[in-house]
This record gives sequence, C-alpha cells and structure tokens, in this order.
Amino acid sequence: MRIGVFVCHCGENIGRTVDCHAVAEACAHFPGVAHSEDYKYMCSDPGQNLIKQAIREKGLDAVVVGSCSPHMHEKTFRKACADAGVNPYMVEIANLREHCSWIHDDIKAGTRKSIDLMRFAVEKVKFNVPLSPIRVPVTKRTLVIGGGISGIQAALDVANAGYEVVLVEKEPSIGGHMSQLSETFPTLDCSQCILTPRMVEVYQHPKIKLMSYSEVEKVDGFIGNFTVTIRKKAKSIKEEFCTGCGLCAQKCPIKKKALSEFDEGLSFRSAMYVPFPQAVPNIPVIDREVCTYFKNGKCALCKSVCGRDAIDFDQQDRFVKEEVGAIIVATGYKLYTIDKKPEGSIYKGYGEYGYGKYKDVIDGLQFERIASASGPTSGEILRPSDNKEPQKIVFIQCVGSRDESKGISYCSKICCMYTAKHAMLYKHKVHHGEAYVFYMDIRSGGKNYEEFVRRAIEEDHVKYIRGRVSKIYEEDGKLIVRGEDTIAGMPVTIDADLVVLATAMVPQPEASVLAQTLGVSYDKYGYFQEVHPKLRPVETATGGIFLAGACHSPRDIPECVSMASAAAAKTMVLFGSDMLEREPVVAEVDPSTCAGCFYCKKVCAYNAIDINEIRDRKGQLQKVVAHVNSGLCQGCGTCNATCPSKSIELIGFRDDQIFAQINAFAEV
Amino acid sequence: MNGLNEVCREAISGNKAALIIGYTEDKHHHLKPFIAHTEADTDKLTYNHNAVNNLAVYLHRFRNRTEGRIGIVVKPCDLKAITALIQENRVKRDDLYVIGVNCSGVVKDQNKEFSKENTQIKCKTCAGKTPAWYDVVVEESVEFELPEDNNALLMKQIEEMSAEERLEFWNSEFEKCIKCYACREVCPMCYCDQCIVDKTEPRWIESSATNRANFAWNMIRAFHQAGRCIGCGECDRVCPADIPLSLLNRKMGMVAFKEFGYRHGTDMNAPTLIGTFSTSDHEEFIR
Amino acid sequence: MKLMKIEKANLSRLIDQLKKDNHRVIGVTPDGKRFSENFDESLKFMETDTPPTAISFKEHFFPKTEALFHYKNNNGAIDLKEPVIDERKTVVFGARPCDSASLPILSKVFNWDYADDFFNRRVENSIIIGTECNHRDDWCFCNEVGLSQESEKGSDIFMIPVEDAFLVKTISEKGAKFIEEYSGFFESYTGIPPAENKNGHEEKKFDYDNVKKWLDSHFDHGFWDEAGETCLSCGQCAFVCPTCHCFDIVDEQCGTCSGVRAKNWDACQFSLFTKHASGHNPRDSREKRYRQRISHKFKYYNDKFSEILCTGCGRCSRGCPVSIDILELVEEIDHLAHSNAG
Amino acid sequence: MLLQRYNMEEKFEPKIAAFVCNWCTYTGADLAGTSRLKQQPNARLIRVPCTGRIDPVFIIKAFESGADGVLVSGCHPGDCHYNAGNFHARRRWIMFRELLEFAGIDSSRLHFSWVSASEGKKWVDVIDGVTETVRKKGPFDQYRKMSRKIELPELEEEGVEI
Repeated sequence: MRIGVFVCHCGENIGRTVDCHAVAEACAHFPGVAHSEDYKYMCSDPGQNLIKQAIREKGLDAVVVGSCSPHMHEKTFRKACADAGVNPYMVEIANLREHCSWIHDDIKAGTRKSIDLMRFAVEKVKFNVPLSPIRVPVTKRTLVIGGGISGIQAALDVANAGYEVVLVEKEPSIGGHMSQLSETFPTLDCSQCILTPRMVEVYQHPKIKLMSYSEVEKVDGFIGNFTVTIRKKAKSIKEEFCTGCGLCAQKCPIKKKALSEFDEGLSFRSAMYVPFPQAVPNIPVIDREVCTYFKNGKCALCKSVCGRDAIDFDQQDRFVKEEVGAIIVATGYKLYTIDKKPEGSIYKGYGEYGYGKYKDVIDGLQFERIASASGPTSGEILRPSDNKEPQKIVFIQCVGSRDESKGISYCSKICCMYTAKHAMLYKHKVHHGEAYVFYMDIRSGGKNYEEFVRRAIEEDHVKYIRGRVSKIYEEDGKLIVRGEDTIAGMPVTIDADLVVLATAMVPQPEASVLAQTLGVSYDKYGYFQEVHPKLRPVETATGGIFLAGACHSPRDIPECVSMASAAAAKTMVLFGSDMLEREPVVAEVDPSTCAGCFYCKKVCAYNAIDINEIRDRKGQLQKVVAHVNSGLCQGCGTCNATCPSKSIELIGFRDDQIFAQINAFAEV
Repeated sequence: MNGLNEVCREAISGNKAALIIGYTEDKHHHLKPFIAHTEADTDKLTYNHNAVNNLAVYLHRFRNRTEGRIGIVVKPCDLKAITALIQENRVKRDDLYVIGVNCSGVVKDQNKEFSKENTQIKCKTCAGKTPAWYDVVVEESVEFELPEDNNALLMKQIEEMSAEERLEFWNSEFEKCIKCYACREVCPMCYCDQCIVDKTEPRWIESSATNRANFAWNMIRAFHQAGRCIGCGECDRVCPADIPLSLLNRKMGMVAFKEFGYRHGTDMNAPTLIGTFSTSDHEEFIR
Repeated sequence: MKLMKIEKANLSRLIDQLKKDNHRVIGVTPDGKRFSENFDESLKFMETDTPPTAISFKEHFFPKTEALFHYKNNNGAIDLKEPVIDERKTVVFGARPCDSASLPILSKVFNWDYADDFFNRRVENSIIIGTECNHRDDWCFCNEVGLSQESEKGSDIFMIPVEDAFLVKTISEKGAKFIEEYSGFFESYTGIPPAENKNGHEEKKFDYDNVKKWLDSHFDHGFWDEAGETCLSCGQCAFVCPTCHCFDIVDEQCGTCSGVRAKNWDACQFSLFTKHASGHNPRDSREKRYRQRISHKFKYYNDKFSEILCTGCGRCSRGCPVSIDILELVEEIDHLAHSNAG
Repeated sequence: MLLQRYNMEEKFEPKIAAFVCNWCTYTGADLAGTSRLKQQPNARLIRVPCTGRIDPVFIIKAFESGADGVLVSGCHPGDCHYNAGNFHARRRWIMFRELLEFAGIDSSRLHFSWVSASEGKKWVDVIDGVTETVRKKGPFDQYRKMSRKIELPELEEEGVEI
C-alpha cells in the first residue's frame, strides 16, 4: 500500500502549537508512507489539489490527512481523493486541531502527540478496504397507518407529490377524533367543515388506496423495501357493489343493542351501521357481535332490501400484501378513562370522581359530541341523565395528566385549550349558565392561544379556580363538587349539573403491539419513540419509518398536521432517488466461524440480525448462523463487541483497524 | 443397577431417545463418558460417586441432528448447564430426554475412595440432591458429609490482597498455563465453533504461552463466562497445571448475583445477563 | 561399568553446590505436577514411588513457547535479532526412564532434515540424571514400548535408590565429566550390583509388533470411530506427553513494525491443527484425529525413525479429562490383531 | 517512546489510551478544542462508533501496548445515537471491571465516563483527572513485565526528536 500523508497547518490554528513540518517529516518514515507533506490550508482548493496531484504522481492508494476534526472536513477530503481516483473510504483523518493544537500550549508535547495521532491514522488506513456506499432500490409507495387528521394530511401530501399511498384505518371510516369534535380552538371554526373535504379528497385521490376496517398484521423488510401484510376485517359487505345508499342501515331492526362509538356512547347505533353520516368510505359494516343473523341466522333484512345484493354474510377476514418503501405511523391517541383499571396497569383510576357511576360526569370527547350540531343533542347543551340544560358546569383539568400517583407524569398539552373552548361553547349556548374550571396551571403556548383563554375568562366570564377537586357526589339531582381554591386558600363546593373531565391523552392501547410489529421503540406509555428528540423528531430508529401526530406525544391539530407534513416530506426525501445510498458502515457475519449463539441478535437495537440456515446440496441442515440485513443495520457495532467468537465485524471499524491503532499505541 | 440401565434400555427401545450420553466404568474403576447408541450399549451405562464429568458438553455435537431425542444422564449440578444451554438456544427442551440422577456427591480424585476430603467443592454449594427438572429420575440420594469450601477461603485471601499482590498471584498462576485448552473443551458453555483465541486476521489473543498472553487468554475466557458459568468446576478438575480457574468464574457469578440478582442456568425461560440490560444498571463507577 | 554411590545428604549438598556454580537445577515440584527450578527440596521425588509428574520435563528442552528471532522493520530494512537463550548448564534430577528416553526420541525429529539448534543446545548443555522407577500402575506400559523401570536410555547418569543413598551409574561421556567435576560428593561402591531386569518377567500388556502390524493395514476400521468418540479435542494429552513435539510458528506483533516469531506447542487433537488455508480440513473429525494420534505414536514415527513415539509413561491417560486410556486402546488393537491372525 | 519512559532523568508521563464513541465523547472533545480548553496531553483517542463497539479485549490490548491507564467514554444513558449501545456497554463494564479488579488491575488504571457532545468542560475534567490519578499511581511496569517471558532485547527507538 502506498499511503500519502498530508499535514495541515490550518493557518496558525494547528501550526502555532504543532511543528507541522516536523510531523510530516516524521510521518515520512512510517512504514508504508510513500508521500508526506505539509501545507498551510489543506482544505483549500490549492490544498486539495496538492492531494490530487500527489495521488496521481506517486500512485497513492490511501490518504491520511492531519487536520481538523473528521466531523468538519472528512467529506471534503474523501471527495478530493475520489476525484483523483482513490476510494473515498481509503481516507483517514487525524484530528490535530480540536484534539491537539487547540488544547495544548507546549509545542513539544503537541508535536509529539500529533505524530502519534498521525501514526494511529496511518496504521488504521493500512487495514481500510475500498468500499462503496450501500445502494438499495426504493419502492416509491408509502403506507400510512391511521386515518385521523395526521394520517389524512400525510397521505395527501405524499400522494400530491405523485407517489402512491396505502392508507390503513382500523375503523370503518377515516376521520379519527377530529371528526368527533364540534369546534376547534382558537378559531372556533367547525371541525367537520374543515375536515370533511380532506376526507373526501383522500377517497377520491387516484394515488391513495384507502383500506378502512383494516389493520397492519406484519411488516417485513427494511427501509425502501417493506412488505406489509394487512388484515382486511370482514365488513360483511361487497364494497365494489355498495352505493352507500344507506337503506340497509336504516332498515336494520337492531337499533338499541350497540352504543355509538362515534358519539362516545351517548347514543345508539344499529347493528348494520355507518359510523356517521359523512363517513368515508360511506360503506356500512355489520357488527357481528350484535347482529341477530350472526347469532341465530334470523333476520337478513338488510340483504333483502339491498338492491345491489352487496350484503355478504360469509365474508372472511382477508390478508393482502403491499410493497412500500416508507411507513408513516399516525395511530393517534385515546382518552384516558378514569374508572377502575385492571390489575397490572400502569394507570390508576380516579375512584373519587365518579366517572361511570354518575351519568353526568363525562369526559371531554363526550362534551364535544354534546356540543356538536351533528351530535346526539343536535348541538343543544343537554346533560345525559335527564336531557336537561345544565345551569352550572364544572370542568376539571389535568385529570390523569401530570399526576404520577395516577400513572402519568406528562402534560397532555391540549386540555387547557379545549377546556377553555368547552366553557366558551357552553357560555355561547347557555348565556346565563355558570362555568367553573378547576386548573393546576394554564398552559396556553401557541399562536393566539393565550388570547383565547383570556377571552374565555374576560369576555365569557368563565370562572377559573386554581386547585384540585377532591370529591364529587350526587345530592338531590346535583353533582356536588368539592375542591380547594388554592389562591383564596379556602375550600370550594359547587353544586353542578354536569361535570366535564379533561382526561389525559394516552396512546392507542394496541400501539405497543404495532411498535413491536414495526420494530420501532416506544416509551413506557406506548408512545412511539423518535430517533432524536431535537434533530430527528419524526424519524424512528428504524430507517424508513416515520411518525405523525399524537401517536408520538400529546399534540393538537395544527401540530399534528405539521408533523404529518414533515413525515410526508421525509418520505419524499427518501423517494428523491431511485436507489438508496448509505454509508457502508454495517456489520457482516463470517458464517464459517459463526456458532449461531445469536447474542448479536439480542443486542441489536434495529432487528437487523436474521437467522440463516445453511444447507448442503441435499437440503440437509448444516448450520444455523446469523446474517446481517444491511438495510436495517445502523452500524453501532454492539454485535461485534458482543460476539464471543468474533464472527461478526463492523465494516469501517473492523477489529483489525482498531487493533492497528492499539498497536500503534505501543510506540507512543 | 438402581434402575438406570432399565430406564436407559427402555428409553432406546421405546424410542424416547435415539442415543444416551452417560457414564461407563473402565478397568481402573473410573467412570468416563460413554455414548450408548443401541439397547445393548445401555448395559454398559453406570453411575456412582465417580461420575465427575459434566456430560452436557456432548450435547453440542448433536446440535443439528434431526432424528430422535438425545438422552442424557444428568446429575443436579450439570443440569444447570443444560438449562443454560436452553436459555441460550443451543438445545431445545423437546429434543432432550433427560435422565436425572439423584446425587450423593462426586469425588475429586477417582483414584481414592469417596470421603469428606475426597468430595468436590461444588457439592458444598450445590442447590439440591435432585435435578430441578427431568423426564425420568433414577438413583437414590444418600446423605453425605460436605467438604470444606477451600475455594471460598482462597477467594477471601485474594480479595484481601492489594491489587499488586493480586496481579502477582494470578500472574504466577497463569505462568503455569500450557494452553492445552482442556478448560475450554471440557466446558459445556464454551461452544463456539472457533474460539476467539484461535482467531487470526486479526489476532485477538496471542497464541504463545507467554505470561501476558496467558493472562489475556484466561481473562477473556473468564469474561466470556461472566454471567454464564454454571459452576460445574470442570475447568478446575481438568487443568493439568492446577490453576484455580473456577475462582474467576465464581467471582463473576457472584458479581452477576450481587449486581443483577442473576444466576445462569436456573430458569430456562429467563433472558440472559449479557445481551440484555436495564436502564437502572448501576453506574457509580462511571464519571 | 564403574558403580558409584552418593549419600542422600550428599545429594542435597551437591544440589547446593550446583546452584552456587550458577547451574540451572531442575527437579519435581512439591505437588508432583511438573519439573521446575522450584522443586521439592526434600528430594522425596527421588524415591520414585509415585506416579510420574502430570507434565513431562520436555518443556525444559522444547519450551511451550520459544522465540526464534525478533524482527523490526527499520524504514524498509528488516533487522533480525537472535533471542537470548539461557546458557547455564541444566542438571535434571528425578527423571524417570520414561522421561529420559524421550530426549533421544525427540532428537531424531529435531535433527532429521533441519537441526533444531535451540533444542540441541539445550540438550547438549544439560545433564540428565535418570532414576530407577519404583512405580508401576495400571496406566504404565514402559516395558511394552521397549523400555523398563531401569532403562538408562537418554540418561547421562543413572541413579538407583537404595537405603539412604543412591547407586550411581555413569552412562554418557557428559555424565562421566560431571561426576569427575563433582567427584567429592560421590564415593565408590563395591557392594552387590543391583539386580538387572527386575520386572522383565511381568507379562506384557500388549505386543508392540502385533500392534504395529495391525496399524500397517487398518487405516480404515470401525475401531477408530469408537476410539475417539468421547474425545473433546483438547491438547492435554499432547502437551503433557514427553514425546509429542508438534509446534506452530506465529508472529507476535509488538507495536507497528516489530515483533517476535515464536514457536509454540501444538496438538494434533485440536480441530484447527490440519485446517488448510483453503478451509479444507483433512482431519475434520475427532475420530480421524484420534487415529492420527495413535498411528503417529505407534506406526509413522517408527516407520521413519525406528523409534516408538511413546515412552509408556501413561501421562496422557491419567490426565485425560474424559479418561480416554491410550493403553486400553492399544490393548484393544493388540486384541484385534490377534483375532485377525486367528 | 519506550526508552525515554525508562530514562530516569525524565519525569514519568503516563500513557493513556482512550476509547471514545463518535457521537458524544469524541464530539465533546471536539467542543473542548473549539472552546480552547487546555488539558493534559497524555491521552490518545481511538474513535469507535459507539461504546457498544468496545470489546473488553481492547482494554487488555491497550495494557499490552504499554498503557498506564485506559479511559472508556461514551454517551450518557438515554442519549445513545444507537438507542442502547451504551446500556449494553455499561452492563459489560460492570462485569469486566470487577474481573480486572479481582485479577489485580484496579480502578485507578481503568476509568469510565459519560461525556456528551456539549460537555467540553467535563471532558477536560475527565482527562485531567484520569491523567493525574494514573500519574500518581505510577508506570504500570507490573503489567509490562509480564510480557518479558519471551526475552525481548530492548528495541531501539526511532522517530523524530524535537
């Protein structure tokens, strides 16, 4: 090997405390070094030209540059060498500036250390091998999991960029929680009015394949090349025949057996149902749990009224495979219910608030339905127990949130705002009504948010009480709310007609199962984990899988939408080229010595180790060994250090490269 | 005798096991490993205080075998090795036919009669006289006098030394090592196809039997056994240079228990110590 | 041959004198495990009524690791340096016939095509004081490989324990010189000469010629499959053996451009022993490796050097982790050979 | 250089090998440089992607190469660029340092730290602290002497004298 050594003075930056010329002289004597020189600014054009010239004239095949940190100019020098015909991975950088000249005063010590650092780099480069970036083809299709506002936004953005999208929604209709909301803060515009057009756009978009009433079953492959198995749950309807006329649902005689999920249990729906009038797709499903046909084979009224013969009682769950290159997870949230929790749950319930016991203690989403024009009360504020207009409503914030004793340490972020909105909506509809809000702090960071809360307090005279509620009980048709006003320093008792709990946002209960299916990490609550909290907030540690919306953490609609667009942008970056290029720093297995103990698999955070069976020509099993999926491997090398027989090595930081440096340490 | 032969014969005739790894007696009245392939072979199987070998080491050579289960005669201490190998996915429970033996202690030196002085130290620290699990169990356990735990005494002495004295102690022990690798080959938990010490390009551990290479080899072996050694003491038994190898493993086992409450080879479903972590692993030694 | 005598007390004084004269004195360690400069001062081992040491004395002539040379790349010029060898005279006490005999056997292979200077210098520079053996157990078979408990092969001086003293036979010229040099410690002996061929009448455990004949024609035989079945492929048998002499040559690097080329013991039972660079391994199973071990000892070496590569000491069998008994196997071969002939 | 180490006239300067992860400690050391934070010149850094990549054999080899002290440093728990490499590393270290301690290489020779990319100052404290501890402890001749069983003639030293 012919190694070229180039020592940069970095003006005075290195030169002041390191005798760069002496370093270059010393390096010239290292075995394997064919050329050694120093120069004022190695990264400058003339400096780079020196390298290129030396490569050509001296026939160098490896280069060591003593300069600033590799984090600064490694790319620069790699490119210069590549231009001159030396493989870019045959370049090593010795950090003479940040790690030497800038931190030492003594020119003797600095120069001696620089020579050592150069020796390390020279010894390492001797064991470098030419590499090329790993190139994998990219399937330019995206899977979006979840059809709430985040999923809808992400799907539309990706589809509008011209790439196909598969949108999977587990409910019969897309729309998510946003479709349940009455109005939205801080503008009080109608939620459905702004959402419905988006839902329709999704349905009609030629690039979007919508799969409602479906769930992700299995994910194989890696960034750019996922194969996703999707379970299409049986709707008992032949979708291709259904016109969405709604006659079947209308005629379904089983009207009072099932509570409406959409109305949060405040109304009934039939066994054959469309969740809500604006549902997309507007195709009903049969709830086989309550339908009498599925119970005893009687009825089948729907089948008889359907003019298109679209009812199919024999339909089974089907599994379809989709090839995608990127996955956007947008599974959203659900509200924490404060009633009793099963044994072993990380959450503890609020027995003292009487939720589930008193009909008029409801949660925020139920209030949304009551306030919604499309809701069970057609928008009139009536309490569930007796359909009377409540004269006093108590809103309680931070129910579950910020309460470690109840199992949640985080702030659910949106409750302050929606409680203010709820109180305001109430006051707009029941002018003489009294609205009380028990709060811990008001957190109203966001554009026009603080103004919105002030409006509730100042213009709509919502009464904010700083303190916690200790007990709620029923007395003479009233809910007696006892709490403390910590500002006044005295106990408060309010005889309310309705209590609305701003319960915490928690991830969907199956989120952690999905995370395991996807091979991405999640926190103790089941929120999906981003790869870097600041700089890579929408990416997961698994390449090609991105996050959008409240499945990552509590967030409001604008935040969900921007995160969804960010995730969409990330997939488009991925789709920007036909082949995926990445650093070839990945692990590699030597199957001849691998004993198949799979300790590497245990320590791999990326699920990048596969089990490979080696068979002879007759198909007889010879050996079971590990195999690295270089698409998934991120190059940490933990497997390499863990492997007892050293049968797995990290390319770029192979054992011989590190040992060469340790050997060089002997000459320090 | 005592049903072992009947049980083994029946295991083969009844297709419960395709072969049986057991012990047989040689002309010196020593027991040695023996693999019975046929019904007739099972007559040669026997068991007594001289059953020193940990037979689990033989399981590795049947790893990719597909026909029939492997029968193995197991005393309680050796069963930990099998449990550990199941934990490490080396063998499957269902591929084994475990013929447990109720143990009455094993000798240190087969040339001498079984006695308190001639009992292996591991018998003192052994968890039980009956294997923790088995398919069938034979023999009867007879009470016996437990030996002195000389290794614990030595361990204490070493721990009380200064660091320099300890290094000197181990250096003088490892100096004796001739690198015959009997410790490695006899160990049921050393199952790599190619040991790290045999790895060239790059060389991980110098293969010469110099002091530093012997130190490196024995340290790395002990580390590879950290949290994995099940304490059968076979390494001690076979070392021709009488190096107290098991002390290192025992120390690691104590650390694993102290730090993580972990004992390898006690629960076949437990995740391994290395290869897993807890975010609350202690770190007061890290600046 | 002139017979001499040395009193036990004088023997200790002789050893003190040898040490004073800066000789390297080797004897058996107190635990009886091996030969060392830190030997049992009581010289109990000279009574030779216990089994031989666990590890033979070959490590003092053919060390487990020895440097061949040191190299250094000096800007492209390679500097080589000879290693430093301990040039002191070595005097070995307590060598049994099954120890001493190994040196002439080893000498043949170390001087066959290339004379191993290191080995030769060490042997030339040493006095082997052989001692008549008073021990014969179930693992011993020196008689069967052409030696005996009073065999003088390989010794420079041979001692026979008698009450409170040792009768001393001078065997080699080196030995004669040594006795002359330290004549003050010896006295002449005129008593009854020791009986010869004390245990020659014992029935032989196997007939070597028979065994050799069988080995000549049974490279493939079901016997081999059984012989090595429980072998674990460790190298203990070879490393404790007085005659096993395989070695591996490796470079041990020191720093970036210098290092040591070293010669290390190797063993034919190691699975990597015959592994080719191509990956092919002609002895890829323990059965094949075990056949090699026995064949080398009892056939190949004899074919080439007219010596049996075994002194019958039984160390390999006593030490084997899985109690494989080489004597038992050779007896089995003998038996097979008989039944073949019959 | 070797001979100088034994030159009685020169004061003992410890040799310290430091294995650092690329993302936190190496970058933290860069920050120390950018901030011109002066520190002892005894450590030589070997960069690996993650502390998870550091095999305990590296530490043994560093001692074989004449290190008087070894430092291993990476990202704080939870900060690992690769999610969990440092957690696996930490568990290995717990076991390995107890082993070395038992074998006679005590904790004044082997140091561990978490230094993030923003902790330039901490890095300086770690380097200075480790250097001082090892300097006080003195040269690790005890380990170096172990190598002497193959008789090594003193290797002549080369290199440029400054």
